[in-house]
Amino acid sequence: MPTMTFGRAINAGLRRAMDDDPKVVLMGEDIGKLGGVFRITDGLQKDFGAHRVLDTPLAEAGIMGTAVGLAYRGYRPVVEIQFDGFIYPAFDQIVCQVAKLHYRTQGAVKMPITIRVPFGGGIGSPEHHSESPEAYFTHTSGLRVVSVSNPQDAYTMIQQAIASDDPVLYFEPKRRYHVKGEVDEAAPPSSAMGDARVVVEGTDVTLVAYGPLVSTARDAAIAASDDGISVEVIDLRSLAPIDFRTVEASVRRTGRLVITHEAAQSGGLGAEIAASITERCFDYLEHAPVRVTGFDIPYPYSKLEFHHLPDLDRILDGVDRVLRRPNSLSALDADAAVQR
Amino acid sequence: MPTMTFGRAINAGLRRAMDDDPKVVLMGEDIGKLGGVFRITDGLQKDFGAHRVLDTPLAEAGIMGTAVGLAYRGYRPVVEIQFDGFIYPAFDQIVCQVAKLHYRTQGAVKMPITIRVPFGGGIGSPEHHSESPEAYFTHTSGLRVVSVSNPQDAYTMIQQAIASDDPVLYFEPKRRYHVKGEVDEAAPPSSAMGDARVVVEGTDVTLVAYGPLVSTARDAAIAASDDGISVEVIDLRSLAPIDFRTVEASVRRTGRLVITHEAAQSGGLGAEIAASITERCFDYLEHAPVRVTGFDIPYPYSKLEFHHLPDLDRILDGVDRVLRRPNSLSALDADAAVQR
Amino acid sequence: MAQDEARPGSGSTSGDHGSGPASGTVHPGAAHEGADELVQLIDPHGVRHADVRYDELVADVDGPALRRLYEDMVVVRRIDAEATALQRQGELALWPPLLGQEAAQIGSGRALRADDFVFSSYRENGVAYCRGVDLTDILRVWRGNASSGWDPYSINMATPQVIIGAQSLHATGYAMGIIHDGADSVAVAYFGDGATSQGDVNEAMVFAASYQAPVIFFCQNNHWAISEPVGLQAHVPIARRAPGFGIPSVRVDGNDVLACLAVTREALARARAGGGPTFIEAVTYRMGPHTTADDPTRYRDPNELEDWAARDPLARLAALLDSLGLLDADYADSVKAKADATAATLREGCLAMPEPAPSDVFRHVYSEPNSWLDRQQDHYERYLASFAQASQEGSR
Amino acid sequence: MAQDEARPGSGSTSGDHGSGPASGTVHPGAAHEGADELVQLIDPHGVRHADVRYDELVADVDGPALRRLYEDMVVVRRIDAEATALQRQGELALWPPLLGQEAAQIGSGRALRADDFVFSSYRENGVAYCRGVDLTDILRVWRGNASSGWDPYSINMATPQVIIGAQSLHATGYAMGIIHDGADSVAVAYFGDGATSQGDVNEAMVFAASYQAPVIFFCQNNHWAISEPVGLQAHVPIARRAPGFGIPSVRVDGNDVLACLAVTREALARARAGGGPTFIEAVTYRMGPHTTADDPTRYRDPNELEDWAARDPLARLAALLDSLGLLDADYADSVKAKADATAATLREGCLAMPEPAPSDVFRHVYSEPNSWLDRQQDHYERYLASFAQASQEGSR
Ligand SMILES: Cc1ncc(C[n+]2csc(CCOP(=O)(O)OP(=O)(O)O)c2C)c(N)n1
Ligand SMILES: Cc1ncc(C[n+]2csc(CCOP(=O)(O)OP(=O)(O)O)c2C)c(N)n1
Ligand SMILES: [Mg+2]
Ligand SMILES: [Mg+2]
Repeated sequence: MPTMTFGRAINAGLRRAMDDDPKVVLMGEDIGKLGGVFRITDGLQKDFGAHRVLDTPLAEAGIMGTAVGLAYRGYRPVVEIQFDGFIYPAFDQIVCQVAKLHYRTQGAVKMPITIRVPFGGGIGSPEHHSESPEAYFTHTSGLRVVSVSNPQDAYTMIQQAIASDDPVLYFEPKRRYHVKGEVDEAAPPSSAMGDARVVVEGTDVTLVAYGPLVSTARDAAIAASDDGISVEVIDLRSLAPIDFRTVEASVRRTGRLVITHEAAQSGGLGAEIAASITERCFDYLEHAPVRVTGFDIPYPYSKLEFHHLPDLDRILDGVDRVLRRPNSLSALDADAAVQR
Repeated sequence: MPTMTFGRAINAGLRRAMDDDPKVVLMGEDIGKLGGVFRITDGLQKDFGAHRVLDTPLAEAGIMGTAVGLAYRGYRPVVEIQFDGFIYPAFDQIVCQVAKLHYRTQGAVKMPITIRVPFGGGIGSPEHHSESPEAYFTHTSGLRVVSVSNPQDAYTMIQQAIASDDPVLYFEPKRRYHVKGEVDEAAPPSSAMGDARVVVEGTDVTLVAYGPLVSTARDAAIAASDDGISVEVIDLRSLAPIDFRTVEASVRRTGRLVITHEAAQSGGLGAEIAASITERCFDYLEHAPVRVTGFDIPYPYSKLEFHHLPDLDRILDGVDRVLRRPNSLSALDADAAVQR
Repeated sequence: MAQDEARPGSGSTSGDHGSGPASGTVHPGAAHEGADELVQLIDPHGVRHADVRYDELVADVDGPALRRLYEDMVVVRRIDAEATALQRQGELALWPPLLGQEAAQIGSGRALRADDFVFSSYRENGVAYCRGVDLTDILRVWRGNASSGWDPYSINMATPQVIIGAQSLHATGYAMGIIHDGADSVAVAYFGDGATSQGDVNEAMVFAASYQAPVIFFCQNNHWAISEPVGLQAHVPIARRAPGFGIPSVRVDGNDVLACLAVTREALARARAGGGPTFIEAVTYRMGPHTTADDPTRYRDPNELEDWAARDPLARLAALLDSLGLLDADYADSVKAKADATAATLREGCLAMPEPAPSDVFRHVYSEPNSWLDRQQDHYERYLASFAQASQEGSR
Repeated sequence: MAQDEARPGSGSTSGDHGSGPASGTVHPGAAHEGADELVQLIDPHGVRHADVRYDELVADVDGPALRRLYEDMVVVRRIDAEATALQRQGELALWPPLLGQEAAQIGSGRALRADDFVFSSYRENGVAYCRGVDLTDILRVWRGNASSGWDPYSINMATPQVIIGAQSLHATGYAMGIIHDGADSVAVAYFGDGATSQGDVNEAMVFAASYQAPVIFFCQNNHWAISEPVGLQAHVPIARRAPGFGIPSVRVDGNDVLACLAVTREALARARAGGGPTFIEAVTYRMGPHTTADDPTRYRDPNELEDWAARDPLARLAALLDSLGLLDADYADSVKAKADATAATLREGCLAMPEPAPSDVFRHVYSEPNSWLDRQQDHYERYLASFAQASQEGSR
């Protein structure tokens, strides 16, 4: 099995999808000769031609709207949004067209569009280059949303996303592009895109993550085990819909749930996970689900970004909290207990 | 105290704000001679002139972006988005500019922009005219989001929104525009915009609503009282930030929470409320918070919209559920209990 | 601030300002001699004028063909009136009349080939008629019975777009697909004067020019976007917009069905030959309200309507036919009979439309199973069943 | 698909196609005689050419004034080089060089009045210099130490915009405010060739034309948007875009500082006199990478760079000064010394910049208290304190 970087794995997946289906076309800014600012499409224009790997004018609504037209004509466009923060000009076309056309036309028109979004922070970039906008899309009916955390999934899931007849937002954790991993290119199509994956098994606490924070969560689980705490780590993979059965089964065993993401807390995906799991597992919960997330702020300038981003220590503090072990808010909890 | 319709109350509040501050300007499509498609700005262009009540070109990004420029110049623009479903072309300017400029400029530039959005369904309209997009904005740091449910609040809060130095999304429940109520135009500025309001006091269940569903929730409380169930109804008024103290205080007493909104359930505001209240009141809860909301679908065509919209019966079913009384999902709950 | 639009037939242009061209300077309108002139083949009095450029494009339009165009317009006007009546009678929730825009829609619509593909707004029911739409289908959405009326692939026309201007990009993308397929069909985007202010429409021109896509931007300038006059959207005549993107444009009398046919044929031929996009501004007038929910007396001068009534697209073709001896009483009766029969079919179809089932709200959101939605559907079906049960048990 | 852009000085235009103007038809480029010609007062060899229209606009630019423009350009190039060096040395996270665009930025920037207001992108550090920015302030964002460098009202220039094209609408709205205030200042939007594809920029033109706002759209066509050549964005020269919106435009040699000054002054005078917006296309070249993170060798021909080096904006003004006897060794030395001193100040400011405090992440999100955020800040401060406590207690 070859070892490759995350970025290479997506490239290989795109190449495979293009080989398999001549209707797959790539669209985006600078994805041709340059191979994209992250080089994810490196070499593809050279090999497949400028008619299948389109450098587009600098206009995201235009890219998304013409992708809709191409889908109408039977194509399967794969759109690259250069950075997370540049998806908003395309928001109207995504929400009102891409998400709704299948419903609007009562199934007559399919929108097999894949929207690739390098997302998340931690790379020291200026404004608009480090955002986590996934919750806008998980709240948008008609879309599917996935995020990948390792080269193998990246390779498999980009193909699954492209093969899906429903539109898929495919969130790529840009700060992990250079992480390497084994990729089985011959592996049969698995259920990766739909199912959450238990990354680390554990019995005390369920820790849910996706995208860039899966590896942080894994590290936290290892650190916690040093303290004798057994953390089960789940990589959601699919963010809409979420495979709640897997999470539910875990929480029924552990009774405790910690969720982590980079996006702002209020109205973030963590809220949906906490609410849904509380609905499904109320009688099994020993503590309210705890969210360890970014703050309710615009993404900060790079010198402060690691205060905003959840890291191993903040996750461990959340684990302590859900276990009612001493943690940074113990004093507050004690106050509240007194008030009761 | 005069009695006026909801729509008139907003008109009166706008008029008052324009009288009080010459920097207040209104912008939108058809808001001048026509007075807006809902007539909310009726007469204002005639009285204040076309330089203060601007009919704009048909371009929402343009409206929002020029409003940003006007705010830079010291104005307080009040933008009307004609219908909820037409706010998305302005999404980029709202999320990347309106919400972030104060942060970006480290407080030097204020964005006292009010964005009025007639929202919600129930008026038999075609696609894009009945949406509830509030969760996109409550998840956007830098914005404040409010929704009004009665003429008095509408009158007071539009003035508070305009007076706020922070940008405010002001969601108007269009299907209630014709509801009448007393409006005390002399009332001193209250804390309305920040604080939730207990509409009906009760002891068994806390029912949280906002905008168009507040009156439905009130009706549900009355109906429940016939069954001997005491429901406390809270009108959130502010959706971001939510006045969780008021909700928390109520749930500590009732131990039970039902949340209702028209927006799709997954990732909706109900998720944030359920998650936050579970965090704050876990030890007081007798049942997981229950959400009674629209489905995860594009807003449906009008013949089916009343299946999508929560109504009195669906809310009562949710109340039964949170009380563990017989309800539509009792059979499921029983199955689950067996599985345990 | 808003300049008056040039009126068809008046030949005048407006919005020009500044002096003549100077070294390196482009003045709007200054260098555009003749640019704002309307292509007109039949004048408001029904007189056919010769045109060196466009006559050959409609050389095949003989008496019978002119009669077919006339019939189409009469029938479409009748359909529109019937739908308006159905709305007034409470059978439709809303209706957007096309009254006054028949020539623009029929003239362009009849120029198309079956394998061309149309992306329109809500007002192009005349175009849908040309595409062969089943009449009932144009009412489904407005009755609130369905999210769309027809399968776009059955008549090669997308279902109406409500988001102003969005379809211009869809047409452009579709046209990019046509190039890719090596086909010679054409995509056509219909939109209004108001739509030209939207970023989407301008981006569509950027993409269309960049890829030389076989797409026609057919703008019906009906002078109003709800209550807003066209001068608020465009400071100079709309047709001037496209050349700045590298797209040839033409301004046509939108109430002259023959001229609309001619310019659309020209644009189609250019596109099929690999010549890329064309922008057509059809200058016409919305004689009715924006929709049946609108009250134009609040914002527009009744004299304006009168002026435009004198340029009615049907009246002028009737006058031409008459002058050619093609409008005898028998023929006129037969056209009226056809229109009435069509209206009756429309009404029947409307009233016979089946009601949707509650569970239809969940259909077609996704083409694949979706655990979130499937669960919600299951719960809602249980909820509905609980009523049936309750009423059986006689409780509550 | 993408046509080659006309080169400054070459006088040739491209992208024209189709035949001459015909009845009612506007062909792109066809009717624009002279429209694509560049305004040029100083040619690449440093020769000053007479111009009937623009000479009077720069009649006051005597020897000392030319020297000041030269100094500005030298200093700005030096600032840019120093910042690039600081990035290479790890002191800045990123830097977007303006190398090659000095004339466009200084020529336009020096035309402005203090009470005019600039809305720019990330590349206009030369303009910021003209506005009197504190040098350290231009580095704060690129060092990652702050969300912005300066208070916009202190120099009447907004902090750089990263969302391509968004600022064009802000400038237009600001200009609408100027009208409302009855003032005679002007708003200026700077953006690139790539930005012209964005809906926002086109909508800005719609609004500016509709309200006749005193705004200048100053487009630096530096031939590239990262790796994309201008021909992908614009099928015909960019200056042609604006007249279609009713906005006069001009195409200027962006490497000729005097011509840039002249056309900007003309546009400012028009705006101050109530004549509304102007669009300026300054044809220039991005001689460096897009940013320090970019590698242009992947996508562009090194010969192109060489061609443009021959049209360097500094070299040509130096040649002119030399021909006027204004570039003696003493003067040259003094300019160099000023540039070096400025660079030293820049470097010092960069290195002395204070580090932000952790709690700064929460500041200025809102101007009023916010219960959600205040709670998060409280919790985070407790979290940080728990470490201090833990390290005191010696645990973990
Ligand atoms: C994005 C968006 N904004 C606003 C509206 C509301 N709206 C519906 S029709 C209309 C006017 C459209 O005018 P025009 O483009 O001239 O087309 P016409 O109705 O005249 O055919 C408006 C503002 C909308 N449908 N979509
Ligand atoms: C909305 C948006 N999309 C994409 C980007 C990424 N991006 C940054 S600069 C740039 C190229 C801009 O080119 P141009 O407008 O010509 O300005 P220049 O960099 O040449 O000065 C791109 C695509 C962005 N910043 N904003
Ligand atoms: Mg119109
Ligand atoms: Mg550029």
